[in-house]
Amino acid sequence: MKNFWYLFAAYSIIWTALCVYMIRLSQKNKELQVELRNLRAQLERILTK
Amino acid sequence: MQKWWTIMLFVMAFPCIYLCMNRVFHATVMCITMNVAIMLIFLYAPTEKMQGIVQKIFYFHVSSAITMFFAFFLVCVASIMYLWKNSDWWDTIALSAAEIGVVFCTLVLITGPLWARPIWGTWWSWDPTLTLTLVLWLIYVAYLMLRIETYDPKRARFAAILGIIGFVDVPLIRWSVEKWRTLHPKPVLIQEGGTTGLTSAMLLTFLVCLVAFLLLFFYLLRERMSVVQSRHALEVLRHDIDELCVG
Amino acid sequence: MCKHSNSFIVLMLGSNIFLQQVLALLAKDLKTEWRTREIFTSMFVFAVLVVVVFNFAIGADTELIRQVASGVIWIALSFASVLGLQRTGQMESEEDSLQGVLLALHDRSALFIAKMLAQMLYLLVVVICTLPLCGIWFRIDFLACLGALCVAFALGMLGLSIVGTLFGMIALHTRACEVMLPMLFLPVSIPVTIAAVQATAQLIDGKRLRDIADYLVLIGIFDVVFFVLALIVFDYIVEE
Amino acid sequence: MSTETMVYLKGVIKHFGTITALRGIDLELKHGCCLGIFGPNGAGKTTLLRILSTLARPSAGTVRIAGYDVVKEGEKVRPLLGVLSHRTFLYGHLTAYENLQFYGRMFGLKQLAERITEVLQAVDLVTYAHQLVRTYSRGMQQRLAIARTILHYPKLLLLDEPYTGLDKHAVSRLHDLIVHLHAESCTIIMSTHDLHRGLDVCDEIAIQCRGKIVYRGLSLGTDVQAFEQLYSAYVG
Repeated sequence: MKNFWYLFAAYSIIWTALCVYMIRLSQKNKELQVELRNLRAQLERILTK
Repeated sequence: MQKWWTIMLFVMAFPCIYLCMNRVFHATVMCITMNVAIMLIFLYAPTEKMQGIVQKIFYFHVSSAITMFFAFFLVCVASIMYLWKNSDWWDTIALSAAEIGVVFCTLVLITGPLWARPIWGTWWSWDPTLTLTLVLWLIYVAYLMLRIETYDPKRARFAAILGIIGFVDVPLIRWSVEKWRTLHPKPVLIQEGGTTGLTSAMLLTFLVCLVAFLLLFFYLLRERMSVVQSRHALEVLRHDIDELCVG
Repeated sequence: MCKHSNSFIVLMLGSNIFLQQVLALLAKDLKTEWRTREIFTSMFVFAVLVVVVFNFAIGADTELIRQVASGVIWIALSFASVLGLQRTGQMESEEDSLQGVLLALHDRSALFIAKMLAQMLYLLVVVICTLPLCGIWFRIDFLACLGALCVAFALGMLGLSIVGTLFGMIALHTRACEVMLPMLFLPVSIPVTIAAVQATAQLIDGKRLRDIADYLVLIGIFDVVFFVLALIVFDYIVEE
Repeated sequence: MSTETMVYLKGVIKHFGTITALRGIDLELKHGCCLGIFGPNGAGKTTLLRILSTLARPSAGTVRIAGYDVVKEGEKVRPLLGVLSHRTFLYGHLTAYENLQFYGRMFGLKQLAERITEVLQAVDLVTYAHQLVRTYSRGMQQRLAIARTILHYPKLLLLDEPYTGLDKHAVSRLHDLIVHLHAESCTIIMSTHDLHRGLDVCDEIAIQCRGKIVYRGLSLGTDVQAFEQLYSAYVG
């Protein structure tokens, strides 16, 4: 069990990196979807006017 | 060399999975396989006699390396199709695959030395695969630098060309690095083994882990592509609205 | 893809229009260069600077310098060619004359070949001027293995100029041209640099041409692969 | 080869990323006719001329010049074109003679020396033939660019804002040159946002606004006021 810390470091790095990347991606995605919905609504309003 | 091709062919099976799954189903399957992989690695797989527990980094390290290679291969194919068919869909695949490829490449470059330190005693040895990964990292960071700005077809075309050239360069880099490395003394203990000398249990864990990583890759690809597409749609919408206000 | 096949046929036949245009482009580039000699001086001075700085960095130990000499020469060469590419890029885009050339071109790969040959000539002149200096500073007798050295340098420079011209054209159209060119050019040209450095190092140690045959094969394959790839891809670079 | 219609455009659309520069241009031009395209800045005049001169590819639609499709048979179309753009396409470190010699060799002209002197006389630059173009004034460079445009006997002249940066003398000289070329049945397409100049040279006029041709008709001769009302009617 002497090199346990290297193992722990490797796996923790992989996990944190992947999770951060995934969270950032899904956040950006949600944000864009919301903005997209607002703009579409705005477009409808202009067209119906 | 055939080892690579067998893995590549096995990995080819995944695009069809990507097409038939919807997003939520894909996410759940990915989570399940990932958990199974982790349980297998830490509970089922026997610890290697020579290297001890630290050998378990091998599973994540090599499977992310294979996913990285698959990502860059996908970038090359998507770039060729984009130049030929000139359709935006292929271009978004190339961009998303490149970005995820670079993420995995960074992971490989971090876990590689972490694994090498206890076994070889040095953080970095100019081993052919490690050097090749480093050079690929440089090339594809340049690819992303080229794509920083907003959507511009000319830049996309240049990046596509770099995507193709970068991948065509891989065998040449590998060959030259291999020749060059023979001049350096071999690492002291054990050469960083590929999948040779793996017991059947380890091989099973490795395969499950590889499947989990590929599913993860395609999930990320799907996410990243929807980000690119919605950003593109946003711009078109914003432009139409300006158009209407002005018109 | 049929468009590119005709450029190969034209290439093979070397029909006079294609050859004529390549020569006209080359004559224009060399005349401009001869008049101002800007590109050559900047490349030559830069190469000499790199060699001198490496000398100071490595110190006076003659044995160590002999081993490092070929590496230093090739580093100086690739960075000098990066500088040269940027300068030619700027000259080309001053009055948008690239558009004028595109209008007159029968087949666009002629422009690539002309630019590549021009870059090759600049590198050749830089090498001819810096090699004697390196011979003196590194106390290496280049004359002993001159024949083999010419082969190695010719192949290596060809590889550098093919990839360099291709990325020079790409960087020309992007905004951050100064940053993009080295970032694109240096990683991709790593096989050439490694093989060329090893080949020159062994030549300096007195090996024969046969001993470094496989390095030359590697560079040769690199040149052929990237020449063909560049011809196919070049239309997409210049196309609006 | 001198087909009836020299230039034929159908549904030409051009996108730059998300911005649409041209929204479906339909144009037909007889052989030997001189068309003046007028329109505000940003109407897509330059984009249209770049597509016609094979420097840019249309995102959609067909473009045919002298019977050749511009996208597929670009090589055949280019020797027929004489393109004059905002930039002069000339090399500062070469003399006027060397610049024209380079372009002449590129087009594979026979009796190059005579043709160069002939063209330089047409733009009144013979005395400066052996001076570096860098030392030329803006007007002289523009005149040399015009010389370059007509060097290889083009069938179709594409002039993008030819009058910009020209002094009084150069404008009248350019004017005579266009009339002379027009007489030699050379088709000319000229785009400008300057309503006064160019009106008297053109046989037909077109008004382009925001990527579409809004008006196409015969020239009103030198009657500038009528044209101004027409222009403001369409462009607003």
